[in-house]
Amino acid sequence: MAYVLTEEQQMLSDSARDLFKAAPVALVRELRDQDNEVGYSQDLWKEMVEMGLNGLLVSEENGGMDFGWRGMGVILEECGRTLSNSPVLTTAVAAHIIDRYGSEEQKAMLTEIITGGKSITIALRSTSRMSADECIVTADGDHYLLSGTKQMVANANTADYILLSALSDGVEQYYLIENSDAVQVETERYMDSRMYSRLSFDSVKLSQSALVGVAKAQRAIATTLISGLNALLSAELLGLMTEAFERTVGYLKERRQFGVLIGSFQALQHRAADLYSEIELVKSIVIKALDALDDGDPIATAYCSMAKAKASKIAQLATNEGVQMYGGIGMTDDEEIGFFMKRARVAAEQFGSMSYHADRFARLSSY
Amino acid sequence: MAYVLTEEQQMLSDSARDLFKAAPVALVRELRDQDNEVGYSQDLWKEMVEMGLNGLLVSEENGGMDFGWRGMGVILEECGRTLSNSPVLTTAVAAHIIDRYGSEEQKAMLTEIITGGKSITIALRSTSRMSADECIVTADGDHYLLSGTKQMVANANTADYILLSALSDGVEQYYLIENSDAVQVETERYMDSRMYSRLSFDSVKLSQSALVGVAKAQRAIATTLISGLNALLSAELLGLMTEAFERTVGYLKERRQFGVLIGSFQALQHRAADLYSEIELVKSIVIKALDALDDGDPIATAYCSMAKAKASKIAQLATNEGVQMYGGIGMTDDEEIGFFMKRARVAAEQFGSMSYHADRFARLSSY
Amino acid sequence: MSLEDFRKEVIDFIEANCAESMRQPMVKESDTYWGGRNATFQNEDQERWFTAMAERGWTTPTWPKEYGGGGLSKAEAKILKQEMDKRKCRPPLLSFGIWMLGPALLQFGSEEQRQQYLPDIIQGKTRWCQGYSEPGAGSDLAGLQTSAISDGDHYIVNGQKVWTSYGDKADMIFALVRTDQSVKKQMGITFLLVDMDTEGVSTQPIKLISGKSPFCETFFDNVRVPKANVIGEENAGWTVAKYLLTHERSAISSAVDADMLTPLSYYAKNSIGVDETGVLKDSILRSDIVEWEIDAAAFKFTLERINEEMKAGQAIGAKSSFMKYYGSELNKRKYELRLQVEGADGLVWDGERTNEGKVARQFCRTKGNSIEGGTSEVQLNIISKHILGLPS
Amino acid sequence: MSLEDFRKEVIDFIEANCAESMRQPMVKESDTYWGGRNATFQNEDQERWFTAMAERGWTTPTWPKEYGGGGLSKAEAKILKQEMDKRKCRPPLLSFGIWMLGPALLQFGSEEQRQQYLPDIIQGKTRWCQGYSEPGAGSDLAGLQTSAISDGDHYIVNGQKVWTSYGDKADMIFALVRTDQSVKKQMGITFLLVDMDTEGVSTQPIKLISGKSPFCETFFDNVRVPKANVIGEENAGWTVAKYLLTHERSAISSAVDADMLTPLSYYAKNSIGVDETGVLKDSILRSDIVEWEIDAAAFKFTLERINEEMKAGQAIGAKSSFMKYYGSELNKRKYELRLQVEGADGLVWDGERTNEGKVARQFCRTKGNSIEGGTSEVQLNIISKHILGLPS
Repeated sequence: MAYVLTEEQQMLSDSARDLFKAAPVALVRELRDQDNEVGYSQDLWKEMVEMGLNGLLVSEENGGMDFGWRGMGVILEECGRTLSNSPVLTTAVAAHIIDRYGSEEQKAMLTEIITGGKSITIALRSTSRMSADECIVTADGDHYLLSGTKQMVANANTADYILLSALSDGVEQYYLIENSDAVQVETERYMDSRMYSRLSFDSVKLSQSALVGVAKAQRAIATTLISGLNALLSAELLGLMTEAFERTVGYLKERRQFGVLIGSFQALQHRAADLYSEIELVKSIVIKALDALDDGDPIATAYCSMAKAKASKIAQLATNEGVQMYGGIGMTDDEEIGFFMKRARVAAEQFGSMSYHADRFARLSSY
Repeated sequence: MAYVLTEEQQMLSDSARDLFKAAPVALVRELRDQDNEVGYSQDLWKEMVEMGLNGLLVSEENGGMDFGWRGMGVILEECGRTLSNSPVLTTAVAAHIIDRYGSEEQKAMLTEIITGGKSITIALRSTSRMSADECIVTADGDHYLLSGTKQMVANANTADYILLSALSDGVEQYYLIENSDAVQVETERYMDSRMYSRLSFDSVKLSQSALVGVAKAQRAIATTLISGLNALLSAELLGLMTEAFERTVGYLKERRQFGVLIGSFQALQHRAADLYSEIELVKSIVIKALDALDDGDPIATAYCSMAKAKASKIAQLATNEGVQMYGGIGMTDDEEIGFFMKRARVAAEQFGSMSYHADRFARLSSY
Repeated sequence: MSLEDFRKEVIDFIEANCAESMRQPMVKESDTYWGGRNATFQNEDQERWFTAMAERGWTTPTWPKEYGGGGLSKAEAKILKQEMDKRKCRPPLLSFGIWMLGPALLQFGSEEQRQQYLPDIIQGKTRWCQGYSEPGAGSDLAGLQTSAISDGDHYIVNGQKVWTSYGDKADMIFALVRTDQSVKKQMGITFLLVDMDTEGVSTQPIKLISGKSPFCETFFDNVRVPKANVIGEENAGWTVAKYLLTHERSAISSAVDADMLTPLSYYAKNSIGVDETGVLKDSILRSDIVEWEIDAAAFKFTLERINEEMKAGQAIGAKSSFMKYYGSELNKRKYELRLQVEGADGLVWDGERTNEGKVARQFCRTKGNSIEGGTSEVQLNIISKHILGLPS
Repeated sequence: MSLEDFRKEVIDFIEANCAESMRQPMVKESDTYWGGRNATFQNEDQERWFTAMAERGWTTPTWPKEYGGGGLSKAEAKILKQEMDKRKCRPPLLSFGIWMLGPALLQFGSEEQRQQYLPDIIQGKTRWCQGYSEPGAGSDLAGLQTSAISDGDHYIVNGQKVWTSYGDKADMIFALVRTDQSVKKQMGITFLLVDMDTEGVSTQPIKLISGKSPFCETFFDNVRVPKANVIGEENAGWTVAKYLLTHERSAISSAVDADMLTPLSYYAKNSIGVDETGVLKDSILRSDIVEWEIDAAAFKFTLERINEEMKAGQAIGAKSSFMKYYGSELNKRKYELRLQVEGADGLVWDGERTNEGKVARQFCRTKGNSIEGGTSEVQLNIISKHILGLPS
């Protein structure tokens, strides 16, 4: 493991940055103002598929690029800088799970996911609080029946598949299902202008082949999903807060009040310098978490929760300081700093809130 | 109730301030450097007795002045300003308990306490964490036997009496006992230069008349003790932080660095202004807690814990800012600001820590 | 009339004129009545309540009778307020004229100006808005650039104001304009009244990060304004402005206070639940909520205390800056916690289920608390200078 | 010699010269060896280990052989360090001469000065102390007032230094003195070496809020110092001082790091206990501990990362200020929590039971972290200016 990017990762980062230049924050506004029901640019999604991003976490033998979590983190960090939305996070992570734990039948789907752009959404537990699942699977002859609800499922209105957890005899199991008409999907626009859905399952029939992985693998799948998704969200938050901070520092250097640049006020300087320090810490813990996942180190679970808790907290601080230091301008919808604040709050809540992850870290550290 | 002092309370406050002028912070240093085993000035204690301070919380019919908790708070606030130590806190509160709940035999002791300067220390539960008591009382013929330990008992090396809690058949009861040879007292000097003891009781014989109050009154005694002692400690912390803050602001106005007064640095100004605001809040909640005790309002329990948690936290902030803003000088034993920091930490821990009181408040608010 | 008789009269008056529907909390925009040239009433109850109050001048209970005010003594006004509060009566008229311009006119206006403007404020005939801030100025209010060039007995006004609340609905604006470029910035400012119907005045609503807002931008393009519309002296507008800012600051901090009545722990218990011992299930969030609730209570007591000290004759002075600062930051902290308490549902932005994302939008809106009416940084500067006496 | 052979040689050397007792953690003052004219060894093991290391010049592994240093390559020095670390060998010599003066001499000293001073540093014959700070100067180091007035080929030095660590035990002091009052403050400073035995030099220990300390005040009363003792040019001492300050800053932040190895939660579990699900019993304190432990881990990773970036060729620059700032504040937070974790026992000041109040005194001592070696405020200024490029 290393903190410095390899040449290969650096190249990936550069191409991602180029790609997302075409998807600036203005695009988020545009989609929102159009009441766009998809919530992301389908043209951009197409380009991402062409770059092979859905297969970054998939082994080469199954058609992926096997760039690892650190490589995927580089993509999410760039997404964070421009607040770019797409189903790539859940699709790439779900593809990784299929690659690693899926049946032959499920692995056969990887080609259409990686090259055909079929998207997958992921629903962990039932709420962002990550308390016990409210979805239950029962056996019914040669089928399963799935009942229950899921909250805050990203892009479920456009996803082709859903990877979800449900309790079977009280044990958490993972299923990959088609997003069919049998699933009730109520979609709402969230603060970050993205679309999230509440899913209801009322005795939805699943074939036995919907189960992902053997019984013994279920805990590993759960751990990989919670840790991986949150490490990547932390990378997104890192990009987001870095961009928000750079914009804020830029504004401090150009905005005048009382005849001087506001960046010359020591109180603001000290707050900016402290925030700089905090963002440096986030950067290190995000890298450490992604690297630990790549190394298959069991400590990764703790590191990923630390990363998410810390990144959420500092993204909150960075965007609050951003709005405050922009002043009245920062309160207007015309200025983009508010978009960073809104995305930061939603990302913090996805796949486990700040307090859930702080608590998870402490429990993993036995206290 | 009122936030503004009555004329009578203001006069009390003025005389207390005059009295403690003779007991400045330098006295704390002197007692410490002399390795004084008592830990407080016996001359000062005599004067306090003469002022009748031990009877401030005692009804007039039993020889007290019945000034109420607010009046007593005024005394403690002045003690906080000069870090003045004495057994007055525990003695006056214990006298209040005797006045209100004691047997005739116990009430007869009030005269020697108020006019004779007999001092009482108080031991609640067994540790400052306030978890279940480790002292047990069992019946033994026409006597009780007391066994167990108590931690951090103030001035137990000089106290004439001890008011303590112990479990009798699992129920918390209060006993007033003589500090006799049967009690093992190990005394240590704490960070605030005061003397605290660990008490051990090994089947110490108590007469049945040692119990304070009837069975039904025990919960009320416990509540009054926890609430009252902590409200008064909060008043002491208020005086302490106000003095530390005023000294710090004074230093900011006289200390030069880089050719200017350091009080002109905006970063320090904003920190000082924020601290000012926090101290204003402490002042209000302390008054509110004391007034609620005087009114016999059941909400007093919640207010007293709020006051202690908040006062402890802001005393921490104020003394840390004090040492930091004094700079290198603040780190030397020659400068007095460090004494404020040390007393603040010990007072915060007495009769229940910051986290104990925050938790108590939340439980009292049903969450 | 004795105070007791007065109280009886007030009660009878309320019972006779304030219908049950006027005693419900105001939730929609149309529940509020702001008056003005184009005003319409929501319904008969609203009209009856307003008309009865305005007839007696009780829309402004303590203003002098000579201008149509209520002319009540402080004690009488207190009784009126008590009885209205007790019955949860809605205010009959919301008005920047009452809260801001009126006090300035009473303090700085000429007799003629008072007679011209106060009665219409009291009767709700003129709706006013405030024109202070400018896009370039921000916290440096005195740095304003909207110019008023003398042209005989008129000024020609050019420039732009922002954050003019309800500028698009107001009849008149009271604005700060620059009448002298050559002197220290505070010395060249004039307090000027402008009719919004004058040629060259236009407005445009501002959209905030929380969505639609009452705020507008107001543009002045060669607008001719009579010099008779100056309040106080030419170039002495800064004194009037400072007087009004103190009013505004107190108003904001008490608004914050009202919002604080529902404990955060109530929402938390509903949304998160408690364990078998009654303790909130999310112990880490609980710890933050406890800290906030203690601060909120201590702040509430502090407002009470300062209020009492004021009554006892102590000057409030720069303490209004402390209240503004702390109240704003407290409210921001509250909504950060509220979002975490509500979880996913608190993040929804659109749709009926969440009342159009009420929590999320309130959250966004609170970020403005520490900017509007003087930023937190400006308040800290004021505390530092005027309370602590730190050198500049 | 190949690196492999070198490693073997090192291992043999250590096994032969470093006794078991020299591989225990240093806990008492006498466990450390600082050298100097009046030094004595604690025991034979200490003497043998020091002497063997000094003979090879390995007290300063990478310093040039010509001055008696080890003359090792970076790779060889790394091997020596690895093998010593692996065996937990104590450093044979602690010395401000090695950490501070030596690097300055190598960078700025004349050939004659190097030959005069470096061998005695390497051999532990001279014990040095640092004379920078002054009572009036504080963070404004360049504002120092200790004067050195020219008198032929000598200076007459008058003034006072504070925070001279072990000033009462040192043989020599390297001090900053003012040689020109008439120019900008940074331009009139000279870096001067003074023998502590010279007439007119006296020292007095400083007692801290944590108790006894190695710090002293050092007084100069008409002290005659040869001009040959100037390092670098007269009036160019500020350059030397800044060079050394960077050294000091890195040294402090790595000291903080070493103290962070025991998790706070370990102490908390011991002192407070856990419930049946293994969760710490004090949930509010737990919440603060979690926050601290995440920050501490993230900071540790950041030190690793910056270290790695430096190795990859990136300049550390003002990042040392960030490390100093954050590390100091983190350590202060740690001890605030540690006190709460320990409860009453953490507050005891005297007596054997608590090892003379170890926790309480450490707590007090941490408050100096954000003052010594440049205050947190100074570090934030540096970050703001040199990393963020904010205007002054």
